[in-house]
Amino acid sequence: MNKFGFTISQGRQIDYESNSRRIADYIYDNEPSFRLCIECGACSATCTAGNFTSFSLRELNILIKRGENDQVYQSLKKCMLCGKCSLVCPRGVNTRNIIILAKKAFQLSDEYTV
Amino acid sequence: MGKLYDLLLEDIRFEEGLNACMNCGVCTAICPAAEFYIYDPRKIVDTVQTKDDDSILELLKSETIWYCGECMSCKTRCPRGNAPGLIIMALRGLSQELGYFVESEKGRQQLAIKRTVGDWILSTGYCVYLDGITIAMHPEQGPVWEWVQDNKAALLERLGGNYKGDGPGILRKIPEETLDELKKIFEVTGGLDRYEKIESFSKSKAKEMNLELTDGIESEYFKHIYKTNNGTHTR
Amino acid sequence: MNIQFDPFVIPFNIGLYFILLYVVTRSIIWFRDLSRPDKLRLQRGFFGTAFAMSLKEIFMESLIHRKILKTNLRLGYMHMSLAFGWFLLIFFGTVEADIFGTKHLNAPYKAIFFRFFNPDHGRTGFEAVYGFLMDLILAFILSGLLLAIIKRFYSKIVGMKKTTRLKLTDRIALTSLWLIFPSRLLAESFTSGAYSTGSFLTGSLGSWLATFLPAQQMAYPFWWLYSISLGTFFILLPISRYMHIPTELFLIFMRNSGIRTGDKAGTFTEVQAYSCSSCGICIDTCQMNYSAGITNIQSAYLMKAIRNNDDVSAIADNCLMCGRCDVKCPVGIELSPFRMIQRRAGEAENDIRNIYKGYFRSRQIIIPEKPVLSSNYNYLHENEPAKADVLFFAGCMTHLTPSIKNSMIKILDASDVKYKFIDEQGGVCCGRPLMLAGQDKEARELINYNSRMIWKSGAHTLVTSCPICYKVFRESYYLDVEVLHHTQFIKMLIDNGSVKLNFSRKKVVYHSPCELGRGTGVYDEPKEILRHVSKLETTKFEDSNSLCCGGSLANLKISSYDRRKIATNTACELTKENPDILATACPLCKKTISSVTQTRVADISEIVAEALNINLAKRNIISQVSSIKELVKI
Amino acid sequence: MKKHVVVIGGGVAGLEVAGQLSRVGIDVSLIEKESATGGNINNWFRLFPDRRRSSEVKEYLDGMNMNHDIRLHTNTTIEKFFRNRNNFSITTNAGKEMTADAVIIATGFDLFKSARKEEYGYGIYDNVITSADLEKMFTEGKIALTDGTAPDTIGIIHCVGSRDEKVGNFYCSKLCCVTAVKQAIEIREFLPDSKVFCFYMDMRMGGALYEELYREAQEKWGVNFIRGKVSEASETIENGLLIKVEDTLAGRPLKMKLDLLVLMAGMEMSEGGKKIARLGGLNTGENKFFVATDSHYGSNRSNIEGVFYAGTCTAPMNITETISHARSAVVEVVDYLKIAKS
Amino acid sequence: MNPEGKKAIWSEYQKEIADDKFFYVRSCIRQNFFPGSEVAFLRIMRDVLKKDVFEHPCHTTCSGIGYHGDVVPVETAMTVVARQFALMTEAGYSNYVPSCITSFGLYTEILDTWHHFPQVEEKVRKQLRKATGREFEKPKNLAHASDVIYKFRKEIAAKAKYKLVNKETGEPLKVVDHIGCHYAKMFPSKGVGGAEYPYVLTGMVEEWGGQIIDYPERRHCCGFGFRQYLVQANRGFSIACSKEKFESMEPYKPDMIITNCPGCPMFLDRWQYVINEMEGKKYGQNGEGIPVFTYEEVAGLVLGFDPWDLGLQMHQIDCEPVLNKIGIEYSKEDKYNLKVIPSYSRSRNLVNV
Repeated sequence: MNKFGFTISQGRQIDYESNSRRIADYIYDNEPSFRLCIECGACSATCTAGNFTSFSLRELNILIKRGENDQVYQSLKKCMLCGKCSLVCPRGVNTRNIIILAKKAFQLSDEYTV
Repeated sequence: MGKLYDLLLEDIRFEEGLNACMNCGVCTAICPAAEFYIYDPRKIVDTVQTKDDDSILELLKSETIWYCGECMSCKTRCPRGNAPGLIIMALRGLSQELGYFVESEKGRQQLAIKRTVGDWILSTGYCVYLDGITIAMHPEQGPVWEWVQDNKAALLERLGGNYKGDGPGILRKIPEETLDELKKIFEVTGGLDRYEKIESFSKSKAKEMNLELTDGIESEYFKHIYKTNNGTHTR
Repeated sequence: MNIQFDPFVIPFNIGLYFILLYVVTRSIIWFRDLSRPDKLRLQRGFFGTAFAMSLKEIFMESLIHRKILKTNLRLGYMHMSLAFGWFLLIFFGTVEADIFGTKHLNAPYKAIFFRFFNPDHGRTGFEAVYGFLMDLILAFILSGLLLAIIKRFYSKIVGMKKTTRLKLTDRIALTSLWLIFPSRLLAESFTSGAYSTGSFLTGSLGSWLATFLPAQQMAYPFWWLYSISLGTFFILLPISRYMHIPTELFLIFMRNSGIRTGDKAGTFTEVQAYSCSSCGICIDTCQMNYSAGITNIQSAYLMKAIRNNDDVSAIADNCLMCGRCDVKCPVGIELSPFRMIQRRAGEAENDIRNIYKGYFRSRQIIIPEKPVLSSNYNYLHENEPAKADVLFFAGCMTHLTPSIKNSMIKILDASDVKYKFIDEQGGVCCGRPLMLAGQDKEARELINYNSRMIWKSGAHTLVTSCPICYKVFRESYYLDVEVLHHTQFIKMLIDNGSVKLNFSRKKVVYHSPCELGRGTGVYDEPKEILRHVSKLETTKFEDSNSLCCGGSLANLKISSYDRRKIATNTACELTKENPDILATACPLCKKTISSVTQTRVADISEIVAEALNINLAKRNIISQVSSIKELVKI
Repeated sequence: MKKHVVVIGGGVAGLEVAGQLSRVGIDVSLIEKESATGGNINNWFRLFPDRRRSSEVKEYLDGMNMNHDIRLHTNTTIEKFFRNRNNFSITTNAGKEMTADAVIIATGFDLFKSARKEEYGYGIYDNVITSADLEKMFTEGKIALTDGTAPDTIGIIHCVGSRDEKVGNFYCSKLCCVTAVKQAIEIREFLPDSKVFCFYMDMRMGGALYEELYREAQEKWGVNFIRGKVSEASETIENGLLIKVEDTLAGRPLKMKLDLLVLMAGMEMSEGGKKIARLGGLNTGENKFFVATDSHYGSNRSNIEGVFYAGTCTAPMNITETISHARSAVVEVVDYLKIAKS
Repeated sequence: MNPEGKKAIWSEYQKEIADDKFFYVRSCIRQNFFPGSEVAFLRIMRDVLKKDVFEHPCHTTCSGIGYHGDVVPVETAMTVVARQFALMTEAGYSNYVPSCITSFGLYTEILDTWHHFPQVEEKVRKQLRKATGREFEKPKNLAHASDVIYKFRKEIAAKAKYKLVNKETGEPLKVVDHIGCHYAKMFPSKGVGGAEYPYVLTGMVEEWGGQIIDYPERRHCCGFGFRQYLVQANRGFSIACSKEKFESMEPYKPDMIITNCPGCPMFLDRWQYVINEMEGKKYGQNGEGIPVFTYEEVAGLVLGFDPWDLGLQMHQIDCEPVLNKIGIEYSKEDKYNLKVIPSYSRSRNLVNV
């Protein structure tokens, strides 16, 4: 701690310009139904993983689209891929493939390795 | 409708501040606090309008109600005429009345404010008072302030102040009878009551955290609440 | 006159010796790459019954093509005439050369080009008869060849809906193959024409040609052509789909020696990939093909892509894993496990194909999963489950179809089983969906979590309503409990009288779920239950031939629109006889099909729950529990 | 003798009413404050949801009036308007007096004055425009910033002047959502490389084929939808716009630079309508639109016998609804005149 | 940017401001940090404009900081404010002029509440009576000190010795205005120019020759946030807000910042110093920092007051660059010399005339 006894806070706004939409674009290209989400939350409501922890596919979809990749990267790991979401989705979004593609996109990108 | 909600309704600011919220997020969008703290005034309003006591209780004990800076930018914009800022002030009030404020790191800081601003009001008649704004408490005031502090009297004299003098003028001495009036007002309107609550709840909390707490601003607990930031409030 | 050699045999010889050499080296490599236990299996097999069995199978399948004959007569005949016919031709040809040749044990070409070297052979008596036989075989092959040519251009004739697409080397190989027998026919005919020998086919054709053509001169070029086409065919064999001809022999032998696909790529998968004759039966039986018009992902194409070192991930993921092609494959390739391996592999490195790679393809290089991306389920906290004899695990999908869940509870309550509904408050996924996505490591985490729960409960029986869970519990969990699908469990309850059911006159057809039927071989219990409570009628799609509902979690790519098409088709097929109830035993099937049909779709548990007769049910707890105890011993 | 009906307002509703009335042999005077009829439809290029040219609808309306003799008074406003025992006296700005057996009010709506949402800087920041301005660009066939270049990122703000007590409008204008979607698609058609973001509070896709259009916008045109009311826009040094909004579904504030900002201005009771209401003592509601005697079966009847409403002077309506509302007004008038006769 | 649009809005927000007989109420913060500014205000009002400004020796804090620090309950704050009103009533004044924005905000808020809930006003009257025996009238006119200066900006311009222009180039100085949040954000109609495009400081600057620059974070709070600054643990937020503003205004190369809020000028001044200490980041042309002034300081400067009488030596960021730009004469050595006798009669601001 410096002589002032505090440090300058970092902003938590989604800064659309500085974010990278690489992950989102990869999914758009390989799973067009990704565009169809209307954020109704049906997926999150039925989610098996969401029953145990704070995991929301609806939110994940949005964060991917905004390019909040760090956060996406963390919550991506929680999905069990059980597929309930795809059965309740009113827009017929291929939800499981979105998760799989997102994982793949991270693997293809270099900046996400330990 | 729960008991806590009723208590909130007693606060005029709550009645002013809350109409139906439609979660448009205009308040959070403009809120300086939401920009840096992990904080969302919209959610707070949405929570209180559920009138659910459990979630309100959660709020009263939470960190989140203490992030607001009360700039009232939210009031300017809300399309439903809500004022999240006022709602939060009401929540803070209640949290202190019921002693839940000591359950959160940010809430506990109320004692620090009470023992500085709060006590200055009654002892000097000013909210902030030169003698109290020490470099120790305010290192960010910088070298110029050291100079000011070292030459208070002379400087105010130079600039045409009336430091500790009688009659009108800058930083004049506020007459005793005036201070008595203030005290009386605080007594009549529950101001002192609020002060005492803050003190007593903080004392028991200090015991619980076993940090010693004496009067003034030197004791362990005071230093703790004045300085500690566990870093979970921001990103 | 009697010549011993002529230059035109050179191409043939080169080809022949090349292919022999190649096959030997290739088999050495394959053997080397086998895992140790598999090596042992193979050795044991060689000196065991496996060898005999293999010979039989090779004869039945590789030559006669029994399986294909069964599924599609004309297609079968085509394959048989070519394979078996050619075999006979070579066999009797060699014998002929041996008996009638100038000396015994001739070089192969002597047999193949016998007529050239012995032009005036076969005029009379036994020779003539033998000549007749040879002509007959040739005719037999040519008939098959004719079919093949027709199939290429109008596949309908042989009853094929779709025929496999070809790459260049395949085309050349194919033409050379097609040229072999016509050129032999003409070569022999001209020779016969010149020497007025030959039997009903070559003889007559020859003499007729000789009437207006200089047979003597014409014969020679055709002998060349014959030799060249044989040569080219042999040379191209390894890089064409006809590699399946030699490879299949290995496959059969390896299989009979007890080698299975397992879950890793290796010799066996490669042998399988090469054994595929692209007969196209898998394409015909694939619902994604004939219901949704998706025609580029079927197993035949998967095999081809692998042989070509193409990136197969897109193909591998785009499959319902219903297993229909698996049971139908005439070569008996284990298509489902095979595809699973490709899924685990993820994106294979796509290396440039060169001739060398074509003949000895390098192993697929698999990008290792980056550890960082493996899922993280440490948010699952373990809780102490209550003790019980029987555990009921509804499964995710069942939670989406509450009627099934409730019916099971009703049934379990009606029978006095001491049970515990472990995922009542919503459980952890069984892990199969992750496996189907090729993410076994993640799946293992969930499997361990669930296993611990089950162990702690001290139960001896685990009942699940979801075939997907059932399959994975059976195959990938290490449990000391009897795992039952609820149909099996209900059957048991009926048999030992713990539940009494009323019979209803409702007309019912049964849709056997992929994971339960083909997946784990549970065909009978469901139908027996249905017979017990209703009028069960049969459809065109029973047991291993049953359809997929299209909802399968196994397909990661297919659009909801195409799923719907498949579901609709399936529903139509099954409700042709308009039954009262379309029964199934899988929540996913129920959900998928019920959304596209007017007919009531019900899980067997629902039907049973409705048929329950509480008054009749004389409960005998002791017999009850003991009966289950026995079951555990099994 | 022929009955005489005065129709106030020559927009979609007014034209439809006039046409239908004269068709049944009633003598009609149509009063329009502008120099030409058509009203708001003249400012629109294409119509949702089928995106046909608005001119086609205009042609239909004109055509209908062409065939019948309607006394059209353009550049005309009403200065006096009161009821006699069984007819109405009307005086126009031109000082012309007329008597009518019945009056139909079709004064329609005005587009919300977007400058009143100060925080969006309409009329101050260069590249903030309204839905109407955008339609003008469509008509001219060119979407351009003030510096003449084409925008890359375009933001569309829903509910400007609707559902907002800060401007005194509590109601939903009902058509802005679908207009936004329509215009988003059109922008993408004009500028295939552009990115379009819609900032909405709720997507109110109530009408026939609206939801389908919304889906198309997502699926085919890749329009982005962000749930949150934009709090403020400010101009950046390079003449772009910096907007602040909460991505409410992500629960995070979001800031974004845009080249062009389009405000979906809501619908308000027209100034003309307000004036008539004052002159004739007609009831208006909290939302300032005319209040009909019964919201279910009397939506054309005013509190004054013989005065009827047609179209958006009573509430926001799309063209389909406006025309049917106008026709029902005709039925009401015809009935009324019959009774009046006997 | 189209200035006409702003003018249209400004014309809609013209509040009524009294033109004489002011009851002046001091600001706690400013008395500590900007004594010179309050002195300057009185000098301008009394000496330059010859107005009657009365300061009651017995007036106190409005308790606003305590109120927004949430240690003072709303009713207490209301009663303290009521007492101030009582003093005004007793002194026979009705035009109330607070020097502090927090106070101004509190007064407007309280008056609004009383307007909507008369019963609350009654209660407060009772409590005041009970506590002090005083009675009060609500002010006829409530205007912030900056409103008053705004009202007389033209008169000041007429008497001005300097203009806010670069004496070398003749170019107007680029000025950033920062309005205290509680000036108009709560009640836009109570501020000159409204909440979105406040005109109160813009009007002064433009009148005195400067040019106001509009930048994206113009409306952003300085970050005081009461408890957010008062407690050390929270100051990271406070400084972050100001930093956001600096980053946003930097590209426009402003010459100075002008404010009408007690806290803001101090924070905008000190945080530049801290950011430099923490991150080595310097703002303003050639890293001299962006000088921050109160509107009285600026008014005083254009009227030719001595910078050191105005208390500019109490700024952490040196004001000299701007003074030089404008061409204001001042003596370098007197800056920290406390022996100097002010150039005006000091007693004037201590007596009520």
